This record gives sequence, C-alpha cells and structure tokens, in this order.
Amino acid sequence: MAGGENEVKILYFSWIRERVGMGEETIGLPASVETVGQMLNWLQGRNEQFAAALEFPEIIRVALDQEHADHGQSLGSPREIALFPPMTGG
Amino acid sequence: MAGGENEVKILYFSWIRERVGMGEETIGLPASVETVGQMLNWLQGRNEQFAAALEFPEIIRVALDQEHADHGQSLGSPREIALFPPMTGG
Amino acid sequence: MTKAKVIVQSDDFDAAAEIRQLTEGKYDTGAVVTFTGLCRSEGDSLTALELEHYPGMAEAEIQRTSDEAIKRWPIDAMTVIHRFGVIQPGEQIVLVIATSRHRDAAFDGARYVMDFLKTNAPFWKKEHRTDGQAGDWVDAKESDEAAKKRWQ
Amino acid sequence: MTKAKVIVQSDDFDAAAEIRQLTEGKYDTGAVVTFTGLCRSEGDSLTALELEHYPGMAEAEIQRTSDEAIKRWPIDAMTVIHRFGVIQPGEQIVLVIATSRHRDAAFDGARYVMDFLKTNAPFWKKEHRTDGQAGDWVDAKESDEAAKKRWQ
Repeated sequence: MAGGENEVKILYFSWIRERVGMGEETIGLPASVETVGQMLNWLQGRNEQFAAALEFPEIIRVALDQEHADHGQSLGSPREIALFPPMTGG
Repeated sequence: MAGGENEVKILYFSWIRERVGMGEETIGLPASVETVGQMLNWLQGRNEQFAAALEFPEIIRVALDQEHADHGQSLGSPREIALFPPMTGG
Repeated sequence: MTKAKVIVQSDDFDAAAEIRQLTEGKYDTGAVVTFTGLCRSEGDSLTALELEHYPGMAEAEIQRTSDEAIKRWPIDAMTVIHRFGVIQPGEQIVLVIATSRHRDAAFDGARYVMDFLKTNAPFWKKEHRTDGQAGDWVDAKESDEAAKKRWQ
Repeated sequence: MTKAKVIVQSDDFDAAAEIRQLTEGKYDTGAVVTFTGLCRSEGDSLTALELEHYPGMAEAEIQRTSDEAIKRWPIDAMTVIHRFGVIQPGEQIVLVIATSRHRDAAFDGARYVMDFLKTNAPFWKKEHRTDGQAGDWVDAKESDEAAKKRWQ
C-alpha cells in the first residue's frame, strides 16, 4: 500500500457526527497508528472540528467492525470503524 | 355466653376442605382455646376426619378475619377463621 | 399514594387493554413491566388446573402486597389480576403490571408482587389429569418460600 | 439453543402480538415477562425524542446481549424490538419479552437485556423541545453503567 496507509471507512454518530460535520468518510490511517487510542489521537489532530469533537477522548466509544473496542486494543485491519458517544438507547 | 363458648364461622379450603368433608361451619370454641395452635389441636380431636386433615398441624395455615396468623398468636374474637394448606397460586 | 387495581375473577383478561389503561396520557411513565403466568400442561399430563380461592381474602391479600410494593418503590401505577376456576394449558392465570418513570422500580415492583402472591395469596391449584386419574393438589414449592427472602 | 428474535425498526410494534407469537402452542411456558420502554415528555418540555442508531451494529449488539441471556438462564424464547427515528411522548421505544417455565429466569433475562441494551446498543436520543429551542443529546446516566454490575 502506497505510503503505508490503510484505507478504511469511518462512521460518526450523534454529536460526534454533528461536530465533525459528516456521517462517514473513507480515509487512510498512517501505519504508525496501531491502537484505538492512537487513532483517536491522530484524528484529533486533523482539524478544528475533529479537535472539538474528540476534545475528551476518554469518553469516546469505538467499534471495530461493529464490535465495541477498548482504547488500548490493537486496531488490526477492520473494514469499518465507528466513533460515538456513550449510548442512550432503551 | 352459655358454657363459655364463642360461636365462630370456620372456613376450610383445598385438601383440608376435602378431608373434613365441608367448606364451612359455625361452631362454638371452648373458652380454654386461647391461641391459633390450641384451636388446631382442639379441632384435631373432634373426629377422624379432622384428625386426618390436621395430622401435621405445623403445615396448616390459619387466617383470622382474612389475615394470616401465626400458630402462637392469640385467637381473639374473630368473625371468621380459615384453615388452608400452603398456597399455590400465581 | 396510588392504590393498585386488584381483580380476582374467573374470566380471562386482556393484558394489552390493562396496560393501555395504566399508560394512556401518562407522559411521565417510561417503563412498563408485565408478568403473565400461564397454565402449563406438564408434558401433556394435564388437561387443566382448577384454582380454588378464598373470596375476600384473596383480594385483600393481593391488595396488601401490591400497596406495599407501591410504598417501597416509586411506582406510577399497578394492576394485578388473578383468575380462579378451571384453566386450560396455555391459558392465562395471573397478570401483574407495574409502571414507573424508570425501569428498576417497575421490575422490582412486579417481581415483589409475584414473589409474595405465590406464597401469601389464598389460591390452591388442583390438577386435572389427561389419563383420567384423580388429580393431586399442587404442592407448595420451597423455592417460592425462599424467593420472598430476597426482599428482606 | 433458541436464538432471540431481534428487530430494529422505525415503525411501532404490537407487544400483544409479539407475546402471542412466543407463547402460542407452548404449553410448557409458565411465565412471560415483558418490558416496554415509553417516551417521556419530561414535564411537557419535549415534543419528541429522535433516536439515531448504527444500522447493523444495533441489531448485532442486541442479538449478542439477548443470546447471552438465553445462555445464562433457562429461557424458552425471547423477542427484542427497538425503534429509531422520531418518537413522541407516550409512544413505545423498546420491547423485551422473555418466556420461561418459571418466573425467575423470565424476570432475570428481561432485566439483563435491558441493562446491557441501555449502555451497549448503539442508539442515541436527541430531545425535540416544546419551547422551540435546539434540543440536546440525552446524557448517558451513570446509574445505567452501574446497573450492569449486578450481573457480574
């Protein structure tokens, strides 16, 4: 893969979607991003919107291929990543 | 009251009703019967059917005026007494 | 304080209609827990259960139990219906509905009422057997006595 | 092992019909516990809640949770329906039905599913306010996180 980047679909929900200004995108993550937490850190540095949306990364929930993932978890090579706030269904 | 007896309605339910052969009766309890347990003991001595129905008095439940009563409880002067086995509703 | 609606009847009941009665126009109720007890066939060995009850005390005892639940938890409304008479496998025997703002009170309230109703409400079940033999009175279960202890 | 029936839809649901589906002809089911979650108006301050969800994962997460309940307790059958979209006060949001031979498994199973669904199923509620102001996203409650701990 050119530049060591992996193309992946990322979905955003709820107020994260509103703050980053889109529901989904496909981006290349640098190969240096190895864990869920590192990915959040990298996304936060992209622009002002992402900085605002991910200001408190500890509360952001992440799913890899539709399964909940801890921030310390290795990213692997998912087809789909999702970022969302704590859930309020039911 | 003549002979120191108090007339009271007694109701029988479930297999106690079947064994004593009636659903209810009005009887005079001797004044010497002061507690629920003493009443069970006295009823047991009435005849063969009562002896069979109340063979194991510890499992017999008693209600005084439609409220559960312990065997050690004072009988008082209820309008209505009921004898029944452990309940199996619901 | 709300009083529970308590009915003891031989007729069947409509759980959905009873739920509607408790929730219609109540826009601060967020949780409805419903328990329905059904007659089992015990592996096709029973044609029916016959429920005997103590009229008057059955209603009074269920009322005491459900009013106690309303005192213990923030319950918006409660309905309890218990049938008597001959009831066939698959038919409804008992209904408990508890509504509340949040789910915990509704779950606790409904379960509390069922736990106490089982051992304290004067109902007795007699089996009608498919093989024609005389049916037994159902034995009380020790697990039902034990279930009450979780509320102490 | 039975699999739970899981549906995520914008349409309303008929709880009574769903219960019938789980109990009809099941003569060894003795207990049905139903939880219905309703939209509250929060003292008339809301005209509606808007539920956003993550399609695919919402179904998968509810399926994982309810299948886990079926593994933990002797549950005969289970149905879970969760709505998304704009829902008005008094309307139904979520339905959980658990059936079992006895009441304990049905109560535990239904409550377990609700406790995990609240914090693990990807749904988010946004308020629509009666005063016309922009509504907030509903905050997650710490009590919901705590509720899961009782199952450890």
